[in-house]
Amino acid sequence: MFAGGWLLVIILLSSLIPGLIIFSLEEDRHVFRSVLNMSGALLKIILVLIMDVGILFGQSYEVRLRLLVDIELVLHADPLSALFCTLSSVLWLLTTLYAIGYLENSPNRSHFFGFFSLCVSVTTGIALAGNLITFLLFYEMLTLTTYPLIIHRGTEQALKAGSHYLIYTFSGGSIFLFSVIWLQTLTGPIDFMAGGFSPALIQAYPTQMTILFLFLFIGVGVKAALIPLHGWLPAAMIAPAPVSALLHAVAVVKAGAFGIIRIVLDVYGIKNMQSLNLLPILGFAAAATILYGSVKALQQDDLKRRLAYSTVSQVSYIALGVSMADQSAALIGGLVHLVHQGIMKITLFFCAGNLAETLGIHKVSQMKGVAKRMPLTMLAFSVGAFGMIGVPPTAGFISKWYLGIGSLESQAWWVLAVLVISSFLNALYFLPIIIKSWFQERDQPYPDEKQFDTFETHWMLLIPPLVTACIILIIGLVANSEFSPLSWVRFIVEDYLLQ
Amino acid sequence: MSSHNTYPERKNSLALPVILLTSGLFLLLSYTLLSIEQAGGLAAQVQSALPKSGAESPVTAVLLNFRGYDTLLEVMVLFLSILGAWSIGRASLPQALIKTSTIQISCVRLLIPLMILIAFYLVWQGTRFAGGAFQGGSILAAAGVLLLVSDFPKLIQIHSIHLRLGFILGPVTFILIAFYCIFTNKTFMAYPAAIVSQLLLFIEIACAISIGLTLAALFAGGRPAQESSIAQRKGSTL
Amino acid sequence: MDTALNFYILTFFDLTLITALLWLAYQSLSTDNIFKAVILFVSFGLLMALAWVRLHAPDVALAEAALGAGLTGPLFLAAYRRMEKLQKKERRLERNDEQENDEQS
Amino acid sequence: MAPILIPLGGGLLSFIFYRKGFSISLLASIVGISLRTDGPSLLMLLMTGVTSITITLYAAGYFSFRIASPSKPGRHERQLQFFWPLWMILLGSLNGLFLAGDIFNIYVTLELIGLSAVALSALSAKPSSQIAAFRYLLVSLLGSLSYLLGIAFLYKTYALLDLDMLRLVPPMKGAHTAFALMSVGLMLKTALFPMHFWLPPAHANALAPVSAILSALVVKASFYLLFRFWFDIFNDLVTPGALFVIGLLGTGAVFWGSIQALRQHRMKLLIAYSTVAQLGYLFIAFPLTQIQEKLYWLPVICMAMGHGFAKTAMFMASGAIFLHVKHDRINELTGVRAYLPVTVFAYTIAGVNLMGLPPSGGFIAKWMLIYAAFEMHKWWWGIVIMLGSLLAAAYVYRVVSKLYVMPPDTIIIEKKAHSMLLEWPPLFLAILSLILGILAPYMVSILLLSKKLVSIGGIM
Amino acid sequence: MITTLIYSVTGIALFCMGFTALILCSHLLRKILAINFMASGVFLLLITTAYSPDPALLDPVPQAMVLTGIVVSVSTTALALVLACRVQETTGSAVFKRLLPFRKNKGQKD
Repeated sequence: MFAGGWLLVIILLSSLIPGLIIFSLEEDRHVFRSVLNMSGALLKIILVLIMDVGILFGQSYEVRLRLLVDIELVLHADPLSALFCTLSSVLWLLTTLYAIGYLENSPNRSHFFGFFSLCVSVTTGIALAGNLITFLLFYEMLTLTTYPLIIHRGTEQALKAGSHYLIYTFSGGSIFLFSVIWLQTLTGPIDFMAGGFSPALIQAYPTQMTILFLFLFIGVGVKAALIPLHGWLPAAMIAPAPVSALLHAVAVVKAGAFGIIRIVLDVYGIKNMQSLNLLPILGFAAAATILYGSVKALQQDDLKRRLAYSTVSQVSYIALGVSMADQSAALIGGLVHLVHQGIMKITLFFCAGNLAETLGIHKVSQMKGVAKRMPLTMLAFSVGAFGMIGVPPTAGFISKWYLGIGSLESQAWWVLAVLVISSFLNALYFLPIIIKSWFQERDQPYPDEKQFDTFETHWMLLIPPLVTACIILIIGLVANSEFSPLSWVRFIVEDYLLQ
Repeated sequence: MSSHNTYPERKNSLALPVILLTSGLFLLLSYTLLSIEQAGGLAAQVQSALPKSGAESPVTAVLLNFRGYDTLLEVMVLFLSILGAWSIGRASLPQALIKTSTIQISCVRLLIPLMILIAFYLVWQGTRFAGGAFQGGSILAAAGVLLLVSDFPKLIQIHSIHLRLGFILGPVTFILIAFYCIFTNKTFMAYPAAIVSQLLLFIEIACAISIGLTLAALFAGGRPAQESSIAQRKGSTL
Repeated sequence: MDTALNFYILTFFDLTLITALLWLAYQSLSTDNIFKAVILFVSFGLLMALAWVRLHAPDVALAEAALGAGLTGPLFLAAYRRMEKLQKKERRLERNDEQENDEQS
Repeated sequence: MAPILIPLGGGLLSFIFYRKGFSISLLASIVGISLRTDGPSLLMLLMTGVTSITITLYAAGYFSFRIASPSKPGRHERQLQFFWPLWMILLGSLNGLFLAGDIFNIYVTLELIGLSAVALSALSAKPSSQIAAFRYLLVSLLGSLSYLLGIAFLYKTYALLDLDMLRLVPPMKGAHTAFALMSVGLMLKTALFPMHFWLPPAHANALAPVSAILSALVVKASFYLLFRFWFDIFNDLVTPGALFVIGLLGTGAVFWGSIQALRQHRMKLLIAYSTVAQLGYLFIAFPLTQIQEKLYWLPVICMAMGHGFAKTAMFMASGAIFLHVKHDRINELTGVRAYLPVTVFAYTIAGVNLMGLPPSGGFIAKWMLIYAAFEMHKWWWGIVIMLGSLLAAAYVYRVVSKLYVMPPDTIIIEKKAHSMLLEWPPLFLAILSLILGILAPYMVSILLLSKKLVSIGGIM
Repeated sequence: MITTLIYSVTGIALFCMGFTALILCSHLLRKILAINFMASGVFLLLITTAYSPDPALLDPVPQAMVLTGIVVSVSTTALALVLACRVQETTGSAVFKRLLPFRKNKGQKD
């Protein structure tokens, strides 16, 4: 074990311990809870940055805990996990700030923030997992910690959404567990490692390996909301806005996407995937999900549901990129979308939450002229939406650009077509919102308007979306600089293509 | 009145299959029995160890010495049955099983000491020949039952604490002596050779008293009436 | 000759004894009358003690006679009496009050 | 009852002393009885110890809570009065069973366990509990008699009672019958499907601490014996066909128990049926046990320990909820979280263990079993285990989802005194069951330690 | 040899007879009686293993086991009887429909 390994444990604990303390807090210890939350989040960011720098300079971080001969928990930091880890810690800070403002004066906050912190710890755990077992452990724990958040409101509808969520994720989890054990009987204990297991195994058990990949893919595909496994996601929209933001941008969906990346790149390895001819399957599933999600999003009037279907579609860009993993550009596009989509989607959800909280607006059709009432919020929303459509110079443009180049390089014309069509659909369901809010006159009173003195809404609700909107623009503009996600992803991809 | 005695069993749809099943079981077990070549048994080993055991009767030696731990547990089972019976319900004696009369009472007065005598004789000679704590204890119990059905007035007034102490006398003596062996012989229940027969007799007497009391109390069928009234008084003050 | 005769007598005795035992057990378990069943059980216990003596187990025979027959029988009878008393009370209550039935279900 | 309790409890708790290996018999000959300890029995003792301390604490809280709010004066005092000695004897005999090295001694211990368990389950004054207790008693006696008949056959065949001696003997005619009789007796006591019918009413109608004891410890004791007989002592007699049948029965238990659990309206009955289902897993382990592997005890012990802790926590939690809400109808349990947050949390965590999510003991067990299923090319058992976990998730969810709902009109019931002892023991056990997987290395080292300690006293 | 044999077969017969009655009879007292007959059967079988025409070869261990067994069976019988009375007292009936309570006693009582 390297001395630096403890850093990983501390990173996990930096949100776990505040979470556990928060559980035991009385409901009215408002200030202490907020301070604890924010300091935990800040500490985590600092630690993660230290780790990032270390990784950049070639430091290796690893902790191992052996349960049994063949069951070993491994925390391991590589550039890919650093990417996800950084994303989740930065977004956690913003979401915490947002949630403190959003849930002001609502009941059961200790409960909420406790699970919230646990959820982030678990997400970090997924990022840092060093083998499939550890990944599985955190993956299942994610289900458990997000479930109370989804049913937080406790209404009949929330419970129904919660049970949907559990049915989907537990079934997926079971299949995942089953196939992980199966895989391990064939390969022995395997750590995540660029290149995956030895090609000899593929020759030995070609059929089993193919079936196994499909099983694993289904297992993680549930959380990544690939069709037809996406049913839980729109239903889960019943949760409070910060939860949706976290679920969609960072935790659950991304955990699934991250799982796909790990399985393709680190468990099977690109070469093995090619020799089994599995990459196209992944590509088709992703493409179908992208188009289906966009079409469904078009039909929704409820703002959050529209965003949810948009997530279904956008997350699959990551899988699409990975499915062309033999082309560096496509892989870069897919991986960088993990970060870009997260930031863009969280911006959109923050704004949707602001609209709901301040004006009581939940539907697209109610949004006429809101930009006059809440210009800053709608500005952030517009930036996010343009990012989703892929308009330069936003971050979304960068991902789509690389994906497009990748598809050209691999001469997969249908991928390019999918990209174009989906961008068009994106525009179709986002532009009306922007046009309505900025250029149309308000013709009805707001359903439930609240007044704030200085800003258009509570400052804690306003700052996070503005910050994320700025980030969207910055990482789009300076994508070629040394510290952008893009260059980090290039750093990762070099690693994989060397194999 | 006799109509209450009869509980005709209803025709049971399970009857035929169950009878077939058990007949099959019977045939199977009997067949196995016929095919077993019986092993020699442990008679020789017991005989060779007998002189050191402190008892002349091999059965007693096995019961109290070689397998004394089993016997200890068995005494605990008996204790447990009275504990369970007391926890379940209150005693209600089936009165007037025998009509109490002066002749009967004087008979009982004569019989009781005799029975106690027989009981202790059985216990005492149990180390040499048939008999022992259980046989003696059950004679004591029979005496107790006789007292119970003869409606002896003083019997009701026995305080439950005395009964309770009586119940635990046997097991506690057994355990204490077994522990005493740890100090002398470094082993649980390894009686010191010098006083082994005395110790065994001591255990047997204590157990016989407990067994007798327990069985008689089991006949009464539950805890004494005052037991529950104590609890009730406690309950009302709390 | 002597031992052979002895053997036949003993075997005859054995056969009689086990027939009696099995017959008593069967009767006890199949009679409609519980009281009779208990009495048959007690006599079964006594015959059992005889069987123990026959099998050279005097300790067991004493225990069986004292415990098995001598005490288990009275225990059964006492329980039987008590149940019968309860049964009578039950019937009286049933006659007076139909609600008692509800509690049974 | 204190005069009885103190010497008796002291005397019986002294069973723990045997761990140091005091020989019981005077003579180092095979006539004597020997107590033995090895890895599995040490682990079972450990589990019994931890569980019993927690149950004792909880019971103290439970009874003082009940006595403080008497519905029927005197009743709870009586229960308390007899609970302690019965519980102490039960505890002592459980420890005795895990240490027993002699088949007849095991019979007496089984009787002790059975009788005290029956008496405990009859403590609750409900009519249904009396019927359940009587049925339990009959089943328990039937099981013991079947076991004793097995001993008779075994003694006829080998004239041996010592377990370590019996391990060495060659299989002979009659041994199979004896083995079958003993196994059936123990299965009856372990409530293997379809011989489980007595368990749910007996466990669900007893007092909460008693239900916890019965579910967590008592059934495990006979299971422990069964497993030891099958794979440790009489392994020569085991045939693949028999293992397959046991596995099938286990599968039946998993499905039947889970489906029945889903159909119950009362929380305690649901938990009781889930015991039936969880015991099924222990039997599915039979066809998946590879004797040549050193650690063949590990999955069952993990499962038994995890389930023991979790089930105790669940019954304790349901007891605490019952005391506060006065009923345990699942559909009316909304809002409980407001005044029993710790209990609800404990229940949830215990449920997580039943589902077999990592890093619980159940997870380790299921992992090892599925792994074995693949290695032995019997992957269908793996599917059964996975489906069982999903069903477990479903019935756990049924209760948990209600517990987490907070209807706006929730009436906050004032917490009463003594609640600390009611709330924290289940949480402790639930967390223990959750992190059991992490403790697995220590369990492995204890299991391996065993091989050095086998059999003390008795044979020389 | 023949003695051992006939007595042990009798023991098994008693066991099976008791088992049949335990399942089929519905009155609680008769169930307890059945258990007792089963126990007697087992004891008989055990004692026959100890039997030998020569008193010096008698095996005392099964005899001790049977003694223990008899005491255990008396204890359990006593407890069962008390419990049976209690069942009758609380439920008003001393008759089980059958040993296996399929669809019975699963009521949703509190």
